[in-house]
Amino acid sequence: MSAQSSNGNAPSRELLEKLFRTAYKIRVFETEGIKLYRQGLIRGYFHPYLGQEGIATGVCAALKDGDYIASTHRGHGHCIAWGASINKMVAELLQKDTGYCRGYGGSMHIADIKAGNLGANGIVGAGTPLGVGAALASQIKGTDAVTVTFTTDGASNNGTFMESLNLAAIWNLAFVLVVENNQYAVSTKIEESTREVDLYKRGLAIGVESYQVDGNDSLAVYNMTKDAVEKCRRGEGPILIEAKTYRHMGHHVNDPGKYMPADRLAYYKERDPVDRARAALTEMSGIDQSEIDAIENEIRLEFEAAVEFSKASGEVTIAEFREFAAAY
Amino acid sequence: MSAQSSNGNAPSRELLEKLFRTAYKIRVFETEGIKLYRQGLIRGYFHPYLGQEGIATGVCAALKDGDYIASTHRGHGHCIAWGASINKMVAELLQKDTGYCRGYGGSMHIADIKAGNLGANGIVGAGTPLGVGAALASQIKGTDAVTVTFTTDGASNNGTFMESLNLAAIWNLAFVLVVENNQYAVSTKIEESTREVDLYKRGLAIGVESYQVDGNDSLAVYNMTKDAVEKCRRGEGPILIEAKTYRHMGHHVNDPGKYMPADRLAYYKERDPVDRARAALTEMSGIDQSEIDAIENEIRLEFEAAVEFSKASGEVTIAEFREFAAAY
Amino acid sequence: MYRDALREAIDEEMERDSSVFIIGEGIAERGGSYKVTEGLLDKYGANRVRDTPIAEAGMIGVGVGAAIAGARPIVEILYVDFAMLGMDMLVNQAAKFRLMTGGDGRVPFVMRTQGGTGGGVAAQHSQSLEALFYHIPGLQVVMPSVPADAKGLLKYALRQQDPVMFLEHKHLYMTKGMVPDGEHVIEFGKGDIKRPGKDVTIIAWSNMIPRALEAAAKLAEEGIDAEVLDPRTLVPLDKAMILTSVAKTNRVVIAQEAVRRGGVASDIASIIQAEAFYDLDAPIEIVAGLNIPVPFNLELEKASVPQVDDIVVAARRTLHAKSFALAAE
Amino acid sequence: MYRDALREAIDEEMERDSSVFIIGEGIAERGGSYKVTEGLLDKYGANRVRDTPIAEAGMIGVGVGAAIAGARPIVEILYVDFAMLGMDMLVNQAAKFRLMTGGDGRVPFVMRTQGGTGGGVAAQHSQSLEALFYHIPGLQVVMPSVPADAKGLLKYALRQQDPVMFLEHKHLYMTKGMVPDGEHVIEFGKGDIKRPGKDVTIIAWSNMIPRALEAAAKLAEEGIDAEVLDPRTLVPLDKAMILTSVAKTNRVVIAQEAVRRGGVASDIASIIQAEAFYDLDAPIEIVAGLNIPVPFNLELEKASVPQVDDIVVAARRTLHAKSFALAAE
Ligand SMILES: Cc1ncc(C[n+]2csc(CCOP(=O)(O)OP(=O)(O)O)c2C)c(N)n1
Ligand SMILES: Cc1ncc(C[n+]2csc(CCOP(=O)(O)OP(=O)(O)O)c2C)c(N)n1
Ligand SMILES: [Mg+2]
Ligand SMILES: [Mg+2]
Repeated sequence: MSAQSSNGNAPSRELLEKLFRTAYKIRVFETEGIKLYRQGLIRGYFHPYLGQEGIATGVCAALKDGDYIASTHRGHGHCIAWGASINKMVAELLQKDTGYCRGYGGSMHIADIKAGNLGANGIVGAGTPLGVGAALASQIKGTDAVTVTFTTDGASNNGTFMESLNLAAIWNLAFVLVVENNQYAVSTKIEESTREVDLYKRGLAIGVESYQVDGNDSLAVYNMTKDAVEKCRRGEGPILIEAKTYRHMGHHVNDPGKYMPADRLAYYKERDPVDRARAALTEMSGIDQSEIDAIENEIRLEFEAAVEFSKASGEVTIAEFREFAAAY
Repeated sequence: MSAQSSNGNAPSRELLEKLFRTAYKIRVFETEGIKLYRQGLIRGYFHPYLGQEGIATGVCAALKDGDYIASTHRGHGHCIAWGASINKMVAELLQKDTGYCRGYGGSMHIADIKAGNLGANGIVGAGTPLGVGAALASQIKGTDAVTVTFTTDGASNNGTFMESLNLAAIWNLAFVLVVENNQYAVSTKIEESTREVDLYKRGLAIGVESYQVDGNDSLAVYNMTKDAVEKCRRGEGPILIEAKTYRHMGHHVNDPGKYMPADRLAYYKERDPVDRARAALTEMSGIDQSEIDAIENEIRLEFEAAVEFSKASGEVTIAEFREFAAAY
Repeated sequence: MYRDALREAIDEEMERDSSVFIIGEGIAERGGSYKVTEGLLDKYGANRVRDTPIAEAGMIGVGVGAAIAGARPIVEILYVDFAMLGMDMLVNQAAKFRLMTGGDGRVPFVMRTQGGTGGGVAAQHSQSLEALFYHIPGLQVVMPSVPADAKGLLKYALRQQDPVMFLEHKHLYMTKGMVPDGEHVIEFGKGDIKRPGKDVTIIAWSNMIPRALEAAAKLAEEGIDAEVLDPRTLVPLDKAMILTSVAKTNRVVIAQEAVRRGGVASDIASIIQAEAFYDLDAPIEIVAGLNIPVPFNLELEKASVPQVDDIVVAARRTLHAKSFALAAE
Repeated sequence: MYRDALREAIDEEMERDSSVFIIGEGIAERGGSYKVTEGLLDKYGANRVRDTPIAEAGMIGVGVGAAIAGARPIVEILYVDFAMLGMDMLVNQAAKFRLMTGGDGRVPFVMRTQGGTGGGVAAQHSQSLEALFYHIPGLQVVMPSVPADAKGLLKYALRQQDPVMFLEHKHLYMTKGMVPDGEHVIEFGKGDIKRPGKDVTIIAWSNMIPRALEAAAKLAEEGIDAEVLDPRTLVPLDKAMILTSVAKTNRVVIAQEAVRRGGVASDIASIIQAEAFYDLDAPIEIVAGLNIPVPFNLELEKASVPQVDDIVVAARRTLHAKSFALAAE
């Protein structure tokens, strides 16, 4: 499976624009979200996806309606790439009744079952069994849906990783495990957590087709996922894709990330996934700068509108909550 | 690492006799134990080690005082190879106060902490983290002890397997994971539980030196373990050894094991580990048949004496138990 | 028999609803350790009846994921003890998903397993762990004592929207009992008076029901008329039925096989004392397992969990307390 | 501060006993999420202060194994919620090893972790799960409320032979309090009267102690003299102290942050009603978390767990019940 293109054809302008739009939207969401957090408007945990945008962007572009995704504690990017409403996402972070979870969930629990998003997760690694389960449900129902679980380098050292991937393998499920290897678990370097930092090898050890891709190249991620998803639809799943990447900042908003060496960070920032998606769009489609500006502007306005929408929204009342509790 | 010999020298008569004695002792224990079970003298679970004797025999012969072992639900063989008292083992199975666990544990829980046997285990896979823990304790104390965990093909699909082996790897622990691949978990064939039936590959995927050996050849197992243990003592652990084998009967005493194909069973019975240990002793050491007979007779008498001992022993009283409970 | 009743329930619901499926260790070809799933593979095929590797966390997690995605999994865990390997998926995923999604996300997941002592299977195969699930909001806890309840409750479980811990007892699989013909579904939260009586209420569930009934028979010989109340589902709990019975008898014994400390009996006692304080003529008696793991030795195993006579003695004590209280007045 | 007291305890015990070591996520260089282990790496080196991958089951299991082999591990689990991943090792191994080996095998294992609500960290990072450990015979459960207790109890824990669940509270790390100089060790099973009083006994632990004390201050303004009793260790439980207090006050409020259903409060209530039935002038009041996972929204989070006023109201109710009972006599 090549990391360059799935069929040798040049990518369409439509695809390139979609990739850029998504990556940029995530970038804006996280950058602006952090400001809201710093203003005290967002509480609890907030794990920015900055620097990793290429992965969610490329993967989700290769999926279709009816498919499923399951995500991580660093889940905003997956939601957005999956096409979530920015209004409902911001409202959720602001604890509002109009949020995806009516303010009950917050950053780590945004989900949209009807749309096939099984949700972010506060338990590292938990998305893998859940995703395998969704793939199993699809197989039992006989649909052609594919499920993607986004997981992490940190999760790869947890028992759930191999245990549930193995279940997907023996049942040939239409399941793609995307391992976002950003090389850190909070401040712990991957080299301190395992001797084998090429995580795709774990899939190979249990007979799962496994690949590695540059996670900062959304087009490469797209192409590889596209191939994987097609195989899965033909009953040749599961497939593991390890996407190497790097965070642009600390683990969460309040982590200065001082343990990240400046040269490594610079290396990855030079390979910024948003810049690369923009460059790909510009170079391969001949789009001009004013169109790019328009897209960026549109996305910024969408976010601003979402903040307005959320601020104007109310919160679930304590009476409603007590009623919910009585029925729980 | 060669499966034939660790240093090219011919094995000593002492070693060959030890291997045969151990394998034969296990054979007698299990065969006679099953009779006691059928007589209703042993209750609860009894998972015979028949057919797998070569593994415990070879592994334990390569260890020394101060080392640790942790075992499985099929643990009699490991105990015996470790040098356990047959009296105390039989007494335990007969629920007697003189048993290893005073009748509180039974077949699945025989342990002898003072001797470094961390015990059998009723939870498939649990011995691996426990064994890694013992190895960690040794490293922290700065001793040269090596810990061996015996585990199973069934356990290799459980999360604990990779998760705890990975911990042993990042800490370079003096830990040997011996995977007894008898190709079944109760009636489930290994091919139904995983796509990759060569289990040593899992170790490789996380950077652990890993080997495969014929588990029915106690000498080969010994040699391979010897090398592994030496490496571990030099700080080059952990090491994984997959030992292929096959049960001679069903999963437990009451399982007829009809799902085991007759030809496969016959294949392995032709490669009976006890017969092979006897043949190796005879062929390589020039021992004569009367000496073999004497050894076998001695072992049979030891078992018979243990049954007498156990029958004559008392049980923990309910009053003592209540006292124990009050202090628990 | 209990195990047949369970099989009938699964069979009927698999027939009715094609999204019901079952996974577990040795449940397909082998029909399960307790023969509950025998014949289902032949009838429903390998797509809906699947063996798993020894992967409790994985299979519970996969079941929860399948339920979220709209299927109806039954995950069979051989021993409730092994469910500890999947606790994260139960506690942090299955039970919480509904709240975390603001109410939208439902998890129609059924975990069937069995607990309790029996035959010297020792500490890691003998526990009664309902209290752990009981404490986690979002998990329903079902513990049928007789075949009819087993069937009716399991059918209802498979029509629920929220996770169900369906806890059987290894002693009960071969017990006999009438099972109503035709569609037999028992709603959760409805207790059942297994024996009406007026002098003392014995609350029990699962394998303690046969013992409570035997105890009641013995008590009857002494002229004590015990009511045996089986909540059948611990979450939701039929508080109304319990309080009505207590208002009548004024004396309560709660019998559980689980250990005394922090068991469900304590919680039921705490509810009764809070809501029926002035009805009680004697302290509530809890008859429960000793606070220690279950030993292998059969005599000690027996001594570690309540027997018929323990219930009898406790019931008597509630009546003596009354005479004592009257004498003191 | 509470966190400094914990660090001192670890430091002193690591100094005293070279077999004490600590593992956890980000506890070495980073000093732990709550700064409890700051400086220990420098002082004791990488052999005894180790970061782990995200492997809760593994690190708990490894800790248990190391303890069996004679070392003294402290395993730090970031959130008690994550301990669910290691439940098998706690329930089936650590807690049972002693019984299963007939008494010989001891497991001097300490799991340190923290629970409770705080700051919108939502359902999977806010639980109070002491009841799960409490129900498992063989696990000791410690929940210090003030710095001095945190230090003294942790030092004692590290000299124990049996597994200890040492449960801290995320709200308490920065709370201040006197810590006695010199060797300060607090035996398990000894409660502490945090405020003496005669009208009503408020039993509470961990983060409910500051709230109970505030409630007591408010009640004092109304002329109600509340005794605040902190058991400090839930297993073993200082029953004698509780019964003595109840004999004096005849009224009880139990406050826990954990959810009401099946919590430790219920068990303590069941003990009091069984052993001090005739001492009670009013139903025991349990003030506890709602039976639902903790929501993200801060107002709802607050509504989901007991606040000072909930304790005040419950205490008042126990006194009104008395007047009611007197009036009825
Ligand atoms: C089971 C579990 N253990 C620990 C944590 C605390 N925690 C949250 S994020 C994190 C680091 C995760 O690193 P990784 O899995 O690589 O994901 P990344 O943050 O790099 O995206 C940790 C330890 C958790 N949420 N769940
Ligand atoms: C965690 C767990 N799950 C299930 C079981 C029930 N069980 C006992 S032995 C066994 C099969 C084990 O197969 P394997 O691990 O290959 O060991 P073998 O019996 O072949 O020696 C099973 C499923 C158990 N004891 N523990
Ligand atoms: Mg990472
Ligand atoms: Mg096997």
